[in-house]
Amino acid sequence: MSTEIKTVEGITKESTQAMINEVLELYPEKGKKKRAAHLAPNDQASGSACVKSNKKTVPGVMSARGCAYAGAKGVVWGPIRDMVHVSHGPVGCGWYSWGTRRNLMSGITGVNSFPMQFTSDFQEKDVVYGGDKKLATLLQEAKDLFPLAKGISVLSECPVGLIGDDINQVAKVASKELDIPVIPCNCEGFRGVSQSLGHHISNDTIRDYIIETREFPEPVGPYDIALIGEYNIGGDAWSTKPLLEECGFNVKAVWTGDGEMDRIAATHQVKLNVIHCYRSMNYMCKVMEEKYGIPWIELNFFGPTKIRESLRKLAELFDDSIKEKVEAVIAKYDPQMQAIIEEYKPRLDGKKVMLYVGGLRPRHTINAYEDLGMTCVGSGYEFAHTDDYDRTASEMPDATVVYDDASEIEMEHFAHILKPDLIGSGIKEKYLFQKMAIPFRQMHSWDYSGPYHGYKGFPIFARDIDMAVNSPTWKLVEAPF
Amino acid sequence: MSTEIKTVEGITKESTQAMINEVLELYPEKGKKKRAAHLAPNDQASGSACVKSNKKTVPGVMSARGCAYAGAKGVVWGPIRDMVHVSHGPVGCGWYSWGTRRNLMSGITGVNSFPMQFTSDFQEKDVVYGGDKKLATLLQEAKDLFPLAKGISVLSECPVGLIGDDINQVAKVASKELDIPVIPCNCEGFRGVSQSLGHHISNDTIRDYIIETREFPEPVGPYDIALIGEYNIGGDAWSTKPLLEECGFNVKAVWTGDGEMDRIAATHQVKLNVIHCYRSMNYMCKVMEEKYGIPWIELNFFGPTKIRESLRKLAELFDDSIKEKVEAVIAKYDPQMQAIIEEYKPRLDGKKVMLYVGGLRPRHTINAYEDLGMTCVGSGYEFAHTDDYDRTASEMPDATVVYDDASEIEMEHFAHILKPDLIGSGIKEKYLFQKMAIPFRQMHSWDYSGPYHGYKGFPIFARDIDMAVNSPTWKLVEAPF
Amino acid sequence: MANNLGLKVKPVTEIPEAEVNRVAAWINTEEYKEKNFARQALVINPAHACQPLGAELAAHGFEGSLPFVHGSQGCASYYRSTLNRHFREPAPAVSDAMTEDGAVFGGQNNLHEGLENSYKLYKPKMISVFTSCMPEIIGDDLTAFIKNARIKGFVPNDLPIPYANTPSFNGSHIHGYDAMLLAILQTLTQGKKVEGRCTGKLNLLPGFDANTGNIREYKRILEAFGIPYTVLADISDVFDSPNDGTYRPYPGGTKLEDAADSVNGKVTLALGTYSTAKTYGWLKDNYSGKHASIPMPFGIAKTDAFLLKLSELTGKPIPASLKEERGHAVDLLTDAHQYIHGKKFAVYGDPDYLLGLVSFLLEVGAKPTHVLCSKGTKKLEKELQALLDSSPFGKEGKVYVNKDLWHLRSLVMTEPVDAIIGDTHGKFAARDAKVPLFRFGFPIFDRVNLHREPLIGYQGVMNMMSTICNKFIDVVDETCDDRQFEMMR
Amino acid sequence: MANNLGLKVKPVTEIPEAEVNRVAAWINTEEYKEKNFARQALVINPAHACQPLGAELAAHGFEGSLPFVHGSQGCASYYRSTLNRHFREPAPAVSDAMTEDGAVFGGQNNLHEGLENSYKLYKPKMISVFTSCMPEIIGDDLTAFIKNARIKGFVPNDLPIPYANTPSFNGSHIHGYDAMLLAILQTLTQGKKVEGRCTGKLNLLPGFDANTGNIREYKRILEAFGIPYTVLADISDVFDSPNDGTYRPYPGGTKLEDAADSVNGKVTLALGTYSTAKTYGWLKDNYSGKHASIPMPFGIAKTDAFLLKLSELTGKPIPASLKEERGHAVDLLTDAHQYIHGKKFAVYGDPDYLLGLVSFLLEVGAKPTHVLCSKGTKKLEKELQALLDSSPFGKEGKVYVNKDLWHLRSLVMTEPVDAIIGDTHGKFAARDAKVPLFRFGFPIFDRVNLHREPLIGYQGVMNMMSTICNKFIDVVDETCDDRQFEMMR
Repeated sequence: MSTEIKTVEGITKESTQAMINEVLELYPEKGKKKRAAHLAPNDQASGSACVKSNKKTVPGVMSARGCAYAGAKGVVWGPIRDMVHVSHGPVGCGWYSWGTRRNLMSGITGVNSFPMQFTSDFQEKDVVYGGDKKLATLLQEAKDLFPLAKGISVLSECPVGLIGDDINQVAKVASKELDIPVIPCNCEGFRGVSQSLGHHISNDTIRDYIIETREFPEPVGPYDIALIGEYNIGGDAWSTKPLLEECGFNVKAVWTGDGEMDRIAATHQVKLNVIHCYRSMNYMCKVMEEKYGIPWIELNFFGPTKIRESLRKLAELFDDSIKEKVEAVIAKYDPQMQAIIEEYKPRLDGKKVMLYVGGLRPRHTINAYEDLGMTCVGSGYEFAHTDDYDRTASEMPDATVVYDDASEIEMEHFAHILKPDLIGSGIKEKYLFQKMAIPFRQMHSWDYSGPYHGYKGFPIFARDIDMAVNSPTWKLVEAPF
Repeated sequence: MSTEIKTVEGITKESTQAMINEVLELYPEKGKKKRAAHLAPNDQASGSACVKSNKKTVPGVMSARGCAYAGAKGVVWGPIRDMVHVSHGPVGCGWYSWGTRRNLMSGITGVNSFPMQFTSDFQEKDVVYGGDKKLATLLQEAKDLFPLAKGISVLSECPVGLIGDDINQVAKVASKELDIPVIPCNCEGFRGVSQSLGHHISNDTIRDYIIETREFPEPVGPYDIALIGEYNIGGDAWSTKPLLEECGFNVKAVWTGDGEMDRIAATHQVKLNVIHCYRSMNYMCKVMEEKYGIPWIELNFFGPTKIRESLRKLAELFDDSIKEKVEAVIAKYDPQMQAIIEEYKPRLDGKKVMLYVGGLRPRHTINAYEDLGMTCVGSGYEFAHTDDYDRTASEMPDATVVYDDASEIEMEHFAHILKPDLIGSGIKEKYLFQKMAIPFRQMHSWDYSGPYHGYKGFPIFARDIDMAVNSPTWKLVEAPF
Repeated sequence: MANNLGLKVKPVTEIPEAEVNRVAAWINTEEYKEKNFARQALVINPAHACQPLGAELAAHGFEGSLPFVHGSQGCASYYRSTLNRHFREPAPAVSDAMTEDGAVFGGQNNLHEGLENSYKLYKPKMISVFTSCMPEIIGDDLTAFIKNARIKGFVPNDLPIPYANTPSFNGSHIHGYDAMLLAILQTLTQGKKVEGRCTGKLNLLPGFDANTGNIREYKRILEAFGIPYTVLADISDVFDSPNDGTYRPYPGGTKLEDAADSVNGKVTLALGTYSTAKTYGWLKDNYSGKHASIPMPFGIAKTDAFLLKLSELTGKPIPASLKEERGHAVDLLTDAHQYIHGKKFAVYGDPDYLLGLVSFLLEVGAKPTHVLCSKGTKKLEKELQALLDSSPFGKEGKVYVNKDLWHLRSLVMTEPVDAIIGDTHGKFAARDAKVPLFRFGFPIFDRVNLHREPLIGYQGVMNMMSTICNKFIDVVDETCDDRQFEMMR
Repeated sequence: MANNLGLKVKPVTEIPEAEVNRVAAWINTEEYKEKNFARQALVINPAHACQPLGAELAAHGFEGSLPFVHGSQGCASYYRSTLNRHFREPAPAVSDAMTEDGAVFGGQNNLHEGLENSYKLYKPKMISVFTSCMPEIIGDDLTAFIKNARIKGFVPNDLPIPYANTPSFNGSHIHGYDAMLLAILQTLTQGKKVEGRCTGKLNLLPGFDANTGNIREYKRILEAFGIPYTVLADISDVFDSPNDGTYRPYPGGTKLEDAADSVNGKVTLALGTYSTAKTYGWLKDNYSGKHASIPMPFGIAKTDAFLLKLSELTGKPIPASLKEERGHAVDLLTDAHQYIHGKKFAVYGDPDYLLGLVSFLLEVGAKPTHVLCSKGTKKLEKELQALLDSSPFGKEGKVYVNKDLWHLRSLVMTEPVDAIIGDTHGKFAARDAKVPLFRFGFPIFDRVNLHREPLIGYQGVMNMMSTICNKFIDVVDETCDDRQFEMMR
């Protein structure tokens, strides 16, 4: 990690704090007080969080946050391709999360891959009389219609928890009757303060119901690893998995992008867990470390600088054979990445970017922008915890603004003041900022592009950022009359 | 042929003549006199023409006719797929006739099939100084760029003949130098009164430059025939050629739909010429009869009744082996055609159709409509001759109107009086009648459908006619307000 | 631990390719279809969302109205994202972010804090409150809560705060739309009815319709008639706002005073009898003037009926410009009928859209073969069947109510069609069936600008007809043999 | 006999498949391209027609005007068919059916008989005469012939009979349009100029443009400004006439009195400097008021310039509705830029269209790579090059003037692009290159209704942008692997 203190011309802790104070003035007293703790200038040298996080969203602000169900269905479970994931409750939750996270999947839809929207479509009567019986029936139907499904996850929506259904019991019975794992996941949306608890609950459920239920038939090898917290957004895993393989590793399981239940269930057999999205899956790494003694390492696959650093850090844990392969890989790809930088940097150098994403990219992508000559002038997370902000401090330039669970009005205000050349955030923010003629990329979904991870991803990332920043359409916004 | 006299309720010779007289009243005296001879009620029993034909178009009327070049390029030469056909003169003629007749072709475009628009694109200087030198150059260029072309036709447009170029000499020299046939065709648009002369000139050119220049390598067989006057509109030849083959014949050449120069050039070796479009190719049949003793027979491949009649007529000329095959073919297809009739006739029975097409279909399709229960209440040709009208008399119901080189105002008037349920004519007439809410099918081009010939064609014909007549869109024309 | 489910530990296995292929073939069979249609509990790929989504759309349709979700912030994020993706526009809305404590203490604190913050931050002229599951289940008393909020001064007394109960476990987005619209109109018109007063205006209720082009088209038609109007609710400027470099959270919507005065309207016309059923039922008894509820004007005949109804209700003649436009549309239909005649369609969508689309297809000679609504009633089923029965082109058509898109997949795989009409969610069935999908519905997540292209009225007829016919011609051009590849079509 | 050409009799042969494959591969090579570009005499697949076609289009644009071809009837049939196919509308026009005798005796008799018949039969208010090749070569004196026709009483003295020499061996359809338009305006305005009189109107010359939607769009824009106008010539109602069951040979067009009075106009604005060059050159010296000739308003910048010019010339402010429309168009461009950014296009067409299309592509970040005009001038080449040079997105672009679509084929096969923009004739090159063809040109023989969809103005920007982007997304959806087939795009 760089220890050099990065600064941005015109940005000081005082200027940032003044900007924050301005926006806080918009709030009523109570709201102001609550929000104040979540907004602060970065103290790069400190290496620790400058804001509070993982607190309840302030009612009545325009928050970008989702819920526990979203974290469970959209993030952790949904990407496992060979399971049927039932959104248990009313129709909406499953419908909204159907196809709207870009965790791509192999396989044949409805045969051995299930990116569909399965729901128990609760009606009034299910709320009144309970949905357990319906659940039992639908599990049988799912098994009948999708005989190759490796398992079924049951993801509870709000009413299920509120009316006191016992899905755990239904799942247990069904598992035996249908002879496939039926995993109950009590991820009702009202639980916790954001998606984050959904990740945690899902991790716990994997711990309780999945892991150690399968074993690899082949013997365990020294380079057997699992790739954790890689969701294959826009095909990311199809970049990172082959990259790790090129470095000499056997990637036995991916959690959970394009994931396979059996492999996830046998992950207790690997030698190392490589984690990318720390926020959503650090729980499991820790569980596996404690329970099976599997070490874990946190990597960053965005941009050649971080990829290089990460691969070498990884190689350090292995023998010379791996080290040689890693150096060969770096030697092979670095010139290609340099060519990309030479193509795009002249058009992006000195441009400013503001980030506001989920639980990983607000820090992990900063250096990728820097590889292109850009500077991050603000960053923040929807659902991060203190450990995420700790890790963010050193990545961000000193004194730039950090925002936790930012509300739209805060982002809008910061953008007015900072005048970034690009904002990287989500769909709910996109059109707001585009109306302000600020180039924008969705950084949850790669804006329907990707992959952005690994060496395959960086050229696409660079092209997309250039496209956003330098599209001539922005010049058309202001009319000559 | 049917000898029964067909009548149409409400139509008498007197009523038809009265209708004709009304429309003639619209003309100035001279025009009226000229047109009067071209409009008459049919005398079915007579079996002979009731109108004059093949005369100059009256200036200033809206005629549907084309020119000699159109007859040469569009009809006779254009469909020969493996030759380069050069529209020699200004850019327009070739451009208008590019892809606008649906003589479909096999092969790879620009490699061994040439449905492109080749032109010398005359400029002022070519008109002033002559185009022979340009022609010589372009022939060389065509040979260089299209080495697999079997030959090149040079189709003169008006200026070429008027400025006195000698394309025949250029072609002769080029043929030797390039070692491929270069066929000069003096089909300037000002020659003759319609497309018809273009057919004739082209036939003569085939006679003079093509036929007898190739020989089939295999020995001549007793069932070797040529299919003449079949242009493969919408794939017609791909229906009729296999049909004749199913009947036991070897179709050695098709003139000229999806045609091959070599095979056309060796047609003097066949045992019989089967002609479909009599108007455009009877000349060649007669030449081949005179010169090589090849008999010819005129057939009609529209609708099961006429197909059946035609095949039996054809079989009469051959031995029992052919007769048996023909009967087998009829026995195979007749029930299929009957099923088609049963499907569509209930919706088409008693409907009236008016026809105005080129040189064949105004008589050849009448019975196909009758197969569907429809009645022809008027018919006429753009460019027919007396022998065509002779052949038409017996096909049309008695006393129905016959029009030669009809002008739009005549057609419009007849349609107002006769109120047909369908008009079958060309693109120039189509939208006029559709504005009158009269269903319409283009009967030159099968309205981008087809084939209509043979047993493959009839189901498509029936479907299309039903679609046109019974489209619910016609009912929408009249507003309820 | 590993055996929490009581299952044995097994080896990691790969499904043999032959088995995958067998099942891949099996799911396309008649046998599978039967099994699929026998489902009682499992719903797969439903083509409808939940009530609050529709409520939010209605809430956006009024000037300065801030949609306010009483419930989890996750719900609000889902609704907003859906609208963002469909319109490619901002959809500013808030929630009061209820969490577990809500289950224990109720949501009043959240609501109050939410109202206070959102009023101060976003300066709305109206806060339109609707509920997601949680408060519906715990039984929050919104009437009391909001009254208390005013008493405690979180919001001014005169700020309109309509609220609607929009439980997700009941109905679909169209019902939430209806409920919110009703609440807004009840709130805004309260005490505004003036004996003898007549605005002279026509109130037009477009119902749940996420096509801004349709709303603009209604307005254009009314303007052609010279009929003064109030659209209830007008989402057109809200979800089709210009990009001029300035972000405006409330770029349009029905003016609140117009909505308030709508109770004194001359005429009130609801389009689409399903998605404004409740609202219409109420205003019919409460609004001045004449009232009517007619089907959405899809296709020529229903557009004719719409114009005739406008003329009848207002006494104004049908303008020449619309008569001419009708002629243009009919001209296109007659010119292009051969590209659509006899083509079979699977159609699904919301009830009012379905009735319109089927009507359009029948009048151009296409065959609506599978007509499916994933949330409908017996009444709808009958109405659709009667529509099919009214035309020879409906003979082969079957109606499926409360069936989903996995049922639809079975239908199109066993009884093939030439195309599907629906929304973006139909793309998987369309891909499997190898036919085009026409996105005449909601939501559209994968194409641009389609929500600006009207489907209703004569203009809509032209848009649908050229989109469909040109796509069919595209398919011919892209899939035909070389020897069938032609200049003309 | 058989050896008229002096060639030997040979056996019927089939070309070996290997040889066919070799040549099929060869025609896609750089080597072939060079050979192809070395052509001096042979023209293959030119993208332009001859003058009289354009003349007929201009002639149709006036009320009661009957286009009259002095020449062979075959020529007239070709022009009419072309217009029928493109517009899917009637195109009533006559010819005087000259034949061989014409070469000997000249065409006067035909002209006279033709005028007499057509005047009586079709009751035109004006007969607009133009020539095809034959009379041009034999040197018919139209001035004298028409004068004689009046003297002999074949046509009334007061019937306007403008005539234009439109030789096919010179220029293209746009020049014939220009010539006929000029002749009509000269004829109709003769003696109509009144000192001090001002109609207060703007004369708008759309030039050769077979998109009726464009003409309607100009009118809509002028109406939004509140500028009274005369379109010279107005083909919109002529080639987009309603179907109401009645056939009308003259369903629209510029009123003759308006055309006559146009000489006293306040402002005259020609759009497209190439297809009205002669007409503009003349009227600039002969018409009252202000004059300007500017590029066709394709794309945002050129539409801005058009509106500014309108405002400057008339003193009227740019209306708010158009400013808002601009915002809608820009909104679409920013929302959808990612689907077109960096995409390479081959573009061909008429000069004025080309300038507009290239301008539009550059401003959305697309790369016009091959820019081709099969009938153009050095001036055009320079102007196109300057346009490319004005943007980083034009860097890789090359301009080809007087090259044809067989050249274009070589270009797209050796230097691939993502799409072609042109007319229906480009479909063969597009198929070989396996890329979409966008039919923003003339003629369109194989799709329906496209001539009704405007390409100019902000509305045109939206139409082009959504057509292009949605087609590119279609291609992704239709060609991607299963695992890349996604809900959102």
